[in-house]
Amino acid sequence: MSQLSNVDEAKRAEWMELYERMLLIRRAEERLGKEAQAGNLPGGVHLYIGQEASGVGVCSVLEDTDFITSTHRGHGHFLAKGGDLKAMFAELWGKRTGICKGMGGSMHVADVSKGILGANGIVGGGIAIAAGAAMGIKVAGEKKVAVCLFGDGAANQGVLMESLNMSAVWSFPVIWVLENNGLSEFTITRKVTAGEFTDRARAVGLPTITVDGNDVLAVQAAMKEAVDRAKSGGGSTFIETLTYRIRGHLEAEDAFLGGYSYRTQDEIDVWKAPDKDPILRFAARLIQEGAATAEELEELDAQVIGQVDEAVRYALDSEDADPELVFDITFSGQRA
Amino acid sequence: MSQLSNVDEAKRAEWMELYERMLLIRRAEERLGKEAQAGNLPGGVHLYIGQEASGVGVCSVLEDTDFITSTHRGHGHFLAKGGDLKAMFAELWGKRTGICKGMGGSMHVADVSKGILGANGIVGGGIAIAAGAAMGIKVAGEKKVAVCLFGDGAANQGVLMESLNMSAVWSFPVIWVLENNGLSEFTITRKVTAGEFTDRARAVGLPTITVDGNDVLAVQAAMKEAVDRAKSGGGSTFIETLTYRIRGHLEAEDAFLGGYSYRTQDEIDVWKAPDKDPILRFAARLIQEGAATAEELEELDAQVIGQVDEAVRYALDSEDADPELVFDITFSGQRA
Amino acid sequence: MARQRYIQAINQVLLDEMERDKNIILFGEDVELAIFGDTREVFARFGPERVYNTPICENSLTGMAVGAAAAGRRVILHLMFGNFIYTGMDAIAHQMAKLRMMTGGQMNLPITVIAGYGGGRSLAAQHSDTPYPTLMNIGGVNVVTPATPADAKGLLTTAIRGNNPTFFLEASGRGGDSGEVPEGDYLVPFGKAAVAHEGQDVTICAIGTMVRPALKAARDLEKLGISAEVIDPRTLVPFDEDGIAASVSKTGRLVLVDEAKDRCGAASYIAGLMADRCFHALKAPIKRVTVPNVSMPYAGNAESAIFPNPEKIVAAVLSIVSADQKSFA
Amino acid sequence: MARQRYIQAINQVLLDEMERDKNIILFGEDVELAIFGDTREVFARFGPERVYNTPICENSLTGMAVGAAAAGRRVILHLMFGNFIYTGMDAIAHQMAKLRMMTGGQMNLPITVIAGYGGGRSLAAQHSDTPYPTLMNIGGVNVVTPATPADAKGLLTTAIRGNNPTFFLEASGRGGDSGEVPEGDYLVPFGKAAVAHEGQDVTICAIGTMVRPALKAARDLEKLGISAEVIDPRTLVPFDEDGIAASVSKTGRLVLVDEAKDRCGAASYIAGLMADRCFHALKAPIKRVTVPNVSMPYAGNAESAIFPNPEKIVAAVLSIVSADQKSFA
Ligand SMILES: Cc1ncc(C[n+]2csc(CCOP(=O)(O)OP(=O)(O)O)c2C)c(N)n1
Ligand SMILES: Cc1ncc(C[n+]2csc(CCOP(=O)(O)OP(=O)(O)O)c2C)c(N)n1
Ligand SMILES: [Mg+2]
Ligand SMILES: [Mg+2]
Repeated sequence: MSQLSNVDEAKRAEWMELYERMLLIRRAEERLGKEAQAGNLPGGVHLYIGQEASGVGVCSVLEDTDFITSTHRGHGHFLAKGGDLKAMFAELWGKRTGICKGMGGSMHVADVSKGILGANGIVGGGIAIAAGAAMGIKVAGEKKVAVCLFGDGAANQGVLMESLNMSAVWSFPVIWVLENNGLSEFTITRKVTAGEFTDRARAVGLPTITVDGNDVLAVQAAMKEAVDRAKSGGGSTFIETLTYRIRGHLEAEDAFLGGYSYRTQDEIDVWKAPDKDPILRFAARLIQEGAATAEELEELDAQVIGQVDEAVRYALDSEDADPELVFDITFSGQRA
Repeated sequence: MSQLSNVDEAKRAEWMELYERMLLIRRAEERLGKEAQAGNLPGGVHLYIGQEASGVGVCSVLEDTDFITSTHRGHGHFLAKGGDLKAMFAELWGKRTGICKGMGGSMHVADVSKGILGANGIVGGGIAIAAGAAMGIKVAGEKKVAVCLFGDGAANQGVLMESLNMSAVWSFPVIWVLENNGLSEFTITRKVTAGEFTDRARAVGLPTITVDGNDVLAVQAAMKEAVDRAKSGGGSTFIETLTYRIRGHLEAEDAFLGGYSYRTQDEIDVWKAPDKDPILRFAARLIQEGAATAEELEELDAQVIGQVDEAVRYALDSEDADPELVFDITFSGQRA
Repeated sequence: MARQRYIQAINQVLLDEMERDKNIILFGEDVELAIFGDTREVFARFGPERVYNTPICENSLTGMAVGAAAAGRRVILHLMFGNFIYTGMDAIAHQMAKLRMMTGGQMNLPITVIAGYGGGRSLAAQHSDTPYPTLMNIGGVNVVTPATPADAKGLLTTAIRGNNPTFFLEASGRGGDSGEVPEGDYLVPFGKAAVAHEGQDVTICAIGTMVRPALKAARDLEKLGISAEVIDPRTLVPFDEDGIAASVSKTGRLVLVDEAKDRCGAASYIAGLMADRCFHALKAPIKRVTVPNVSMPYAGNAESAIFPNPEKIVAAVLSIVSADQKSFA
Repeated sequence: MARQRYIQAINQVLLDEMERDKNIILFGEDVELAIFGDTREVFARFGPERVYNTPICENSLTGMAVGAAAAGRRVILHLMFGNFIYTGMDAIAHQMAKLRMMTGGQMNLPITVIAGYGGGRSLAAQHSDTPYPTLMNIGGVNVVTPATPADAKGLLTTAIRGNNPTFFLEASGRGGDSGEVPEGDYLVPFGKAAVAHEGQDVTICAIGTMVRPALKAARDLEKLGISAEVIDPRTLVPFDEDGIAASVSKTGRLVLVDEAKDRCGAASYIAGLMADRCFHALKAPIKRVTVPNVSMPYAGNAESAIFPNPEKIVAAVLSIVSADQKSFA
């Protein structure tokens, strides 16, 4: 612990946890990017790099019993909500020790015991699932929330307006978290979007909060407000976190683009800069507030990288998926 | 022509046309209701009675080359846009002289030569079709509009938000006409709807107009504004016409309800009263402004009823549909 | 035993099961006043806490069923017309049918989707489809098609108490038939065909709404000296391959009767199975009496022209019985 | 003739046809930068007046295709992955496939929908479906599944110039194959199967992506002294029943290879047709080599375990050739 701390020990511990979680996502995904580009993963990966503050801020105020639905860019959400790194890596390598036994892969990482109802390969696929989970919570009178994480591309799917409407009509304990990174694959979302997404939520009477999605504490504060509201019966909230995707839509994007591009290197560099990058920013804050020293953070980084290395080893050492399993698990208690 | 007219002859002729069109819809549908209840029609019918001012006001400013998409409650739209009564009746009786040769029936009356792209049995089914037609118009640089008529029930279908968004992004020449009769089958739409529909349109930046849907001139005025905007390249407008469905969701509704009800007779009576019913109201206005006498209107009524009788005879006298036709027309130039 | 109409049998199961298991929720468009009558009284009895009369938005409804089930509820979703299965197809094909598998079996999805299907009432193309082939092909959802009030009761109870997404497809239009329905708890297992009528010369395998015309055809054939076995699979997923194969092995001839369109329909599927498995027992071509590859026209005469009926079934049987007899002549 | 990759052949047709007919419009998600490469340069060449790079909203896109066509345009809609056909299914099943019929034939709907389908690349369940059985069953849309760059060119040209809704399903994943492609105007008619390899002992009917493994199997079978005819229907709607029947009548044996799931898949459909029409010519059971009734798992080994391949095709052929030989022994 550093000497000149402006923050008390509880806060310090909490902040360090947030930082570590963001760092874990970053280092894990940097490694996944490398492995994907080296052709070591069976499928492709969509990296969350640059958006870590959003998922970590959001999940930092949730319990294991709260639900999240996620997206094709779901590794960060999975880890932020307490998913196990080794089980995730094993999944991405298609191994039987994977969190989904190798059946789901990158776009489908899920841990129901942690309330992670799954990443989703269908853009907008998690929206109605979250609304339904919230309906289920409400029916049972449970003190839980369902959080739907989705992108700006997904926000143009009509299913969102449908589900927003119902969440407002019945005060479902659901929190809509639009992670607005400005991009839908290779399309600038603004070019295909009229108006502000928050206005669509306001049109059905939902309270909305727009927040700097690269400031983990700001995201956390917004979520606290929303969770308090939902758990005290006040219904749904719509949060927009403004962020940016630093990596390509998917690894190997260059091959898909074939020489074309949809953004400039300058734009990317702006978001990678220390005042924007969610991890560099929070690191500076930790140091500035005396919550940690640069050395402590470096040490932590080494530890995290160690964890990532270990997870890769675990994945590589694990047995291949069971090819018969799909017939047993498509249905419960019934062979497909 | 009456003596003490406040309106000039051109206006008088225009008003009388609006009145006659509303009356034609009313009398035609009253007859259809009777025939349906007597079991003389192959399928069911959803009557537009009480909403005539909306469809007639909307279509009164359109050309044959403009498009409309309609709903399951589409007879009124069909007739308002200039569809032929006899061909419509023959269609409902399932005859080969029907406007769709007996293949479509009540929920699918269409006359492409008049720009009527079809009634639709899928709630919300006409929405994207209208957006697409408007896209088609824009690409060709034609001076036309596409008008989408849809109900308050349909307005909760997500496809609406999707298509609203695109119509705003690309300034499509499409006019959204929400005919808000307060009901979705046996459900009070307000109970399943959060906020105002117009706010959803405003959220994507569309201009909106809410209008008394039982006042044909008010509807016409709103439409004029919208059509002018669309045809001069100003893009899309969202109009809400407030109206009421006097008849059941479908004829024989009582059998479906099995003794239950979703509204009171009082409520219905309010909307049937002379100050609300679109036809009685406009009749009073015509007389008051000296555009017609009560006798002239009665005479017109007799004429219209005569037309309806003739259309029934035409339908009855027509040959049955060709049962082989479906194989020839499913595809163009290719047998199914 | 008590005589009940098909739709009443369904209604009774819904009331009984929701009474029995407080974890069941039910939702859908117009379920409060029940346009088909099958959800009557459900809202009045169980209230807005467990019954949601929803806006019209099938794309969300199918996804919400998945979410509510994943959150631990037992879900009944009423989709009204079978056609609206296409409207809500995204979450059916992508979530309901796949989520359990994709998560390595981490969750159960106890979901019963109710919808009425089929034509024959001049409801025109958008309200007359028989969409089970799509459901059968996507893999991962059960499909049941009860033909009688008793099977409606037994299969719906099994569906609701089961732990898998199941489409319970009502013969709603012509489902007014009455029949004897066992009282008390009554479950019909999935994957067990019923022999609706025993016979020796030919197997008529008829699905759902088609069982009735098939039985009529069997009676007519009897008068012609032909003994037809009418077999009703009752559930299409899971499918009682053994049951059908046993009958075909016995009779050596197979006619399939299916209200779905012919191309990639259930009849094709069963024909394909039997053309592999029972080839050596077959004495004649496998015949399909189905709706041809067009949507339902409105006019009554045009609709009945393409609809399967007893005459067409009899003709199909005669075409293979005589063909076969000729081959022995 | 020029050697081209499959995806290039498609791209070239899009550019040529849009040049040739100013009435063509093209739209879809990310068509501007072309994630599959097939729409490359289209936006740059024809601009935002004729090419719309859309938001993500498949439910509207499929309906808009219908509206734009009804308004007189010739429409190309790119739906990216075949799975998104399920997402936009409502307007496909209810409008695209039915509107012409329901209006008594008042309108043409010249719509070409492009989508890539199939598994085999660890894209997991939601990006690996082969959805043509649903399209075949709904009736009212054409379905084409080119296996070679030449057929991609010829069928896409026919689709675009035709007046009916047509799903052009790309073997995108493994579609990088090169092949000779005729230069200039080149149209392949719908409903005409291609004999990809002539043979005498057994017909292997393989669809789209499955033609390649079927040809490999045929070569392997040759080494075992078995002469297999590989036939590629090329279009599933319309379907060349006569062409397949002629081959089956000649060989007396049929193996179907289909990447769609087995239940109500294209293989079942063809098996059903042939079990009726070619029954008397058949010397052995009809075999299907298909994907079983489950969605695609992610792990490579699990995926290939359920995927059709040359070995499975050879085994299916051997199972009926030997059975038959025994019957003659
Ligand atoms: C229904 C559907 N349509 C299209 C796609 C293809 N696709 C995958 S990601 C993506 C862009 C999504 O953008 P956004 O929701 O903003 O998420 P981001 O990638 O920015 O995290 C698209 C179009 C898909 N997976 N699902
Ligand atoms: C996709 C779809 N879902 C449900 C239905 C059943 N349905 C027919 S009309 C109707 C209510 C429509 O309400 P609204 O749009 O307000 O039209 P109105 O009947 O009031 O004219 C419903 C739910 C349908 N036809 N299509
Ligand atoms: Mg985005
Ligand atoms: Mg209404």
